[in-house]
Amino acid sequence: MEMGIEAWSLLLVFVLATFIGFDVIRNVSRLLHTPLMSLTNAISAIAIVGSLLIAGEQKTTFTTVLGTVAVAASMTNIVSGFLITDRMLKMFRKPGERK
Amino acid sequence: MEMGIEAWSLLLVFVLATFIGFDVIRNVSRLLHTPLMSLTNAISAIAIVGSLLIAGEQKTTFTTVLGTVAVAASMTNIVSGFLITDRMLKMFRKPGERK
Amino acid sequence: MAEQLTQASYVLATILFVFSLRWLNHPKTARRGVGAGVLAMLLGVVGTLFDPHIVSFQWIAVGLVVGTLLGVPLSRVALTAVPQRTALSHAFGGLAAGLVGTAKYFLWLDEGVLTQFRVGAIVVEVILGFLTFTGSLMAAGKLQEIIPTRPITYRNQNLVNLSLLVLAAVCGVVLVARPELWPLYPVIVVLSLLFGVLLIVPIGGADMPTVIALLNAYAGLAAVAMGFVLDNKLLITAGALDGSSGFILAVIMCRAMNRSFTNVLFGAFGQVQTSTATTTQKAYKSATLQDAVQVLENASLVVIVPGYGMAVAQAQHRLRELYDQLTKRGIDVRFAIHPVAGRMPGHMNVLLAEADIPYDHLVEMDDINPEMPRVDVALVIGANDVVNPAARTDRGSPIYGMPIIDADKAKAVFAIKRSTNPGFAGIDNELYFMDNTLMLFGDAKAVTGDLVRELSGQASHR
Amino acid sequence: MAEQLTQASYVLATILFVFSLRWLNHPKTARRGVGAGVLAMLLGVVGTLFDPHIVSFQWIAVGLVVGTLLGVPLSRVALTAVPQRTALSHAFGGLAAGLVGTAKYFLWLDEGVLTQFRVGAIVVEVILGFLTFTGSLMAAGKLQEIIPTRPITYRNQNLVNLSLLVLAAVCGVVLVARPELWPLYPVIVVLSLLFGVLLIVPIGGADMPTVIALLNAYAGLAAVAMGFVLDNKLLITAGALDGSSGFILAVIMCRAMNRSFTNVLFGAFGQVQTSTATTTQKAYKSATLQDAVQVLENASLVVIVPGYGMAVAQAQHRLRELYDQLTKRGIDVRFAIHPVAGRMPGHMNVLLAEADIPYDHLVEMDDINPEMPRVDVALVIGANDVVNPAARTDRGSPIYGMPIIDADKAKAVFAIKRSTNPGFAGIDNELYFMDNTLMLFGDAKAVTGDLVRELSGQASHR
Ligand SMILES: NC(=O)c1ccc[n+]([C@@H]2O[C@H](COP(=O)([O-])OP(=O)(O)OC[C@H]3O[C@@H](n4cnc5c(N)ncnc54)[C@H](OP(=O)(O)O)[C@@H]3O)[C@@H](O)[C@H]2O)c1
Ligand SMILES: NC(=O)c1ccc[n+]([C@@H]2O[C@H](COP(=O)([O-])OP(=O)(O)OC[C@H]3O[C@@H](n4cnc5c(N)ncnc54)[C@H](OP(=O)(O)O)[C@@H]3O)[C@@H](O)[C@H]2O)c1
Repeated sequence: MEMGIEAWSLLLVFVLATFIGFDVIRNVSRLLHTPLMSLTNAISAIAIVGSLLIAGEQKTTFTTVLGTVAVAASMTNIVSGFLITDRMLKMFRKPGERK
Repeated sequence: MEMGIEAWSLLLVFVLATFIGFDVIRNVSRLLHTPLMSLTNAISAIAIVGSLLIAGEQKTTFTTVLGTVAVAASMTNIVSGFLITDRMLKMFRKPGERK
Repeated sequence: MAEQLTQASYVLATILFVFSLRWLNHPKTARRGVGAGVLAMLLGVVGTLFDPHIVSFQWIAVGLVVGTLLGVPLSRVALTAVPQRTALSHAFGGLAAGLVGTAKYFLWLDEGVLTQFRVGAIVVEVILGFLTFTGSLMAAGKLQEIIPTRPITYRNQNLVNLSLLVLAAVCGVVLVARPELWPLYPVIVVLSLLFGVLLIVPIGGADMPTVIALLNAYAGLAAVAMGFVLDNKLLITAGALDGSSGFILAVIMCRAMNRSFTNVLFGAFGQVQTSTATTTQKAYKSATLQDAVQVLENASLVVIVPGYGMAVAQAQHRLRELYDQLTKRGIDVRFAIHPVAGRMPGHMNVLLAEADIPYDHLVEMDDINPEMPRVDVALVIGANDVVNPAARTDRGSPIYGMPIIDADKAKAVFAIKRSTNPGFAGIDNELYFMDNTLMLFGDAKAVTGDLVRELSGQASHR
Repeated sequence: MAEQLTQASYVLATILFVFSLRWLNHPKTARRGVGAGVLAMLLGVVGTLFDPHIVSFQWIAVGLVVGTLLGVPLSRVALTAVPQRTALSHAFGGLAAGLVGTAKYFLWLDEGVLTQFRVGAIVVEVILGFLTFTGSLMAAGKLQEIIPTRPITYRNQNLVNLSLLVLAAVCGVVLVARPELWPLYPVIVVLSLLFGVLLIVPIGGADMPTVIALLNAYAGLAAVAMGFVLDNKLLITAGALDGSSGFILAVIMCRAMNRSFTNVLFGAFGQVQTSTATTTQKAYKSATLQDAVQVLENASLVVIVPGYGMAVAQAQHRLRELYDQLTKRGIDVRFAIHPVAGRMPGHMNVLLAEADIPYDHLVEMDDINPEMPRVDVALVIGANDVVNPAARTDRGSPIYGMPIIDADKAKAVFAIKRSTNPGFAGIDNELYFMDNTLMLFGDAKAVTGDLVRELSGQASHR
């Protein structure tokens, strides 16, 4: 299985992003680990990018159905993931700040 | 100036590597800032990659001369940068460890 | 030109995703992080819609509307249901990845443009996607207690599971070698779906949080694989951020529970060891509410250690009232937060934040432990394993070596729980038998409420 | 196949470069970091040599041999010459980038394959490369004192410099629009070379470390630009690591010197303000060696604050002997290290490490300051600005707001310096006039030596 230049480039991007991921996540405050889980959950809904392409290409009925379901599934994650994260974060009061 | 897909890919790699650079350097121990300067100096000699290509292509005398000078300049940095960094780091004794 | 816009929005989206997570490092900037995430996602979607291959927006619109309709109610669940919501979400993520991979395989098969590299990437995407799909559904079911939460085990379980995965991988390798052998494709799908189910079957409900973190990582990696399939770098960067996040959270949980990391990777965990509970009946000392209130009133530094029981009883608002009563008397009150108190990372923090307790009063384990000998009263509310001194002293204990909150070092300890039953790890807790420990038996919410009433009653007497 | 090897070695090299820098976070792993860096560089070189465009290795070999012959002696310089060595190295790096860009421009011009993107990248590479070249040479010259170190200023200097840079940029833009207008190319080169020189002329020798860090960043960015020119990702990743490193070090230095960041970016700094020194003659109190030794012997906690004077006098080995004498008597001795003590970041650490002082005895400013009130003797050796209390108290002082080591809070202070002259910032230091401060005038190495002799003499008396 020969890898083209482009595939190597994808691999490099993956490696770099993983380095960043580890560094960034390690610095997330323990306080916020629950919101972190739902935020990354929302971010993983980036799969919508692929789903949009399949649903929009409309090559065959089969793929359009799969694509539409995939778009719906990803969109659910985006909406619920970001909303619930924000809902949780709103609860974290600044020191001294009380309702 | 239209940028091809490949150029965007280079830009992305640059952005990601810069994120990593900032994270990594910020975590370098203050103790080692002087060796850090010479180590990154050695790493910047990565310019040897381009120099090798020019010197090895041998397209025109002009470019071969430029390439060879560039190889020599980069190689100087590699050799002196790594050697002096190592020399400095050797001096840092472990706690309790004395010569 | 469309190409330029797409690429520019992808690069920008990547930057924003990184900042989104980076801003989570402090509650002050965290909400800005959500904003950045939303913007990044928007850029990703809009950038993709510029793609000239997209010929019709009709089905896209349908998908988006359905997703929104499903997503809004899912974001309104009670905070106690957050783990199962997250699991369900991972299932959707896995499903999307699996479906996209499937669509691409058959499209490219028809067009005759399946390269080995493409098939390889699709196989990885589809295995990860579908196993995440069923695995997460199972996890959600166990957490919601639709499916029995106790671990179901049988002989050679690990062997069976592993064989399934190996079989799927072998089919994948053959498919890479001979991309046109399409009947192998559904086999891989079915094996992956099955593997996802069997992976979760032997794991107890209480261990689901760690599993969810791992499934999060798998969902991220499935997105990465999709990026390799579609030659799309935004999928790769966002997926990698996600993958590392799930991975790190799983590791943090393991460390705090003193489990080895391989233990997690092979899914062979969660068998609650109820057998270890020694049944030699030692003596608990019970306290009356009046005793407790008196001691509390005379304290100058009180540390509250909440645990899973506080979450179950939803006692956080009562706890807030208790905190108010005590601080009103000039008593210094802190909350000591163990990293795996409760059932998910950060569980206590979210609940206490919900009850409007300022986050600078939530002290991490490592910061509170050196202070413990100075503490007048440690009030343990529905926590058990995270204050079990056996972790420090008893080499034979299953939790030996797990870092704990040293409540036993306080001058006096009050423990609120309903019975003499053990906690998650299924082992007895020496703390409850100690000389300076007094038990307050009862539901966490009820007992805390009683304490508050007693305190405020006394206040009005004066 | 060659392509695969090249790409694989590049990805591996990138990973190793990241680990190389990451391992510098602790002295224990730092040498492994150098190993990783060497391996990464080797992979980069070998991977490149697989490139099918390389037809002959003859001139490559010549370059490598010459570079090695130059590099080895350059790595043997005295530690005091490290800053100028680094500057010289940046000059070489800038030169290489500039030459490669130039070669590529003319090659592609001949072949008629100059795209706008390529020209744009080349222009950036060449401007950065050549200005780094001459700028670094100037910096090295000032540090080595071949060129007069005092800042040379004239009217409208910033305007002139800026115009040069703008002119070069304008030429670049025109060249991008009309790539075939090759006569513009040498103009850009000359302007860049000139700008590099003029950039450094107004900056004082003592400010060179910050400049060097910035030039490091520029060299890294030149490598990044080269990566865009050659479509080579290894150049981009390594260059970006380098660029961020130089940038961060410059920022750290600025913060610790309480300079604004724009101040650095525009190079308009380094004008030593000797004028601020107030000449009202206040009274110093001098101590005899015997006095000092007696106080030291009766101390139980001594903190040594080294500064630039210690480096100039090369007093680190004497200091080590002093440390030995004191610890022999059961006295607790620590070294307090200010982030910008000396003339480059980490300067004191390297010198003290050279004298075999274990690195866990080198305490950072933020960690030592809370301890200062407990300290019996603060021994200030050739440090001045970094212990100047005016930074805390005197709003009018040029160093107001700069974090300092609170030597003035110790029970007694001894200060070793040669005269009553001010330090780098050119301002008087209240510390020397304080009641509990005693001056030990003389060269740092000589005075420390005398202290050691006095102490060891006394030891033999017993
Ligand atoms: N946080 C995470 O990420 C995570 C993930 C996976 C596993 N875990 C594990 O979960 C455990 C967490 O420790 P923990 O100390 O928080 O909890 P725990 O050890 O599970 O103990 C909870 C205690 O709360 C009591 N309780 C339950 N319901 C109550 C109620 N309504 N009112 C009053 N008390 C009640 C129970 O005793 P009674 O029945 O007598 O009332 C029980 O002893 C650790 O073993 C950890 O390893 C945590
Ligand atoms: N570290 C960096 O990265 C960096 C970079 C750029 C600028 N700086 C600046 O450099 C300064 C560093 O502060 P510092 O306290 O280390 O140094 P300083 O403020 O420059 O003071 C050094 C003192 O050492 C004395 N001295 C010189 N030679 C001596 C000798 N042979 N024996 C004994 N004493 C001698 C001098 O007084 P006498 O002449 O009376 O002996 C002088 O007062 C700060 O202002 C900082 O901002 C640092």
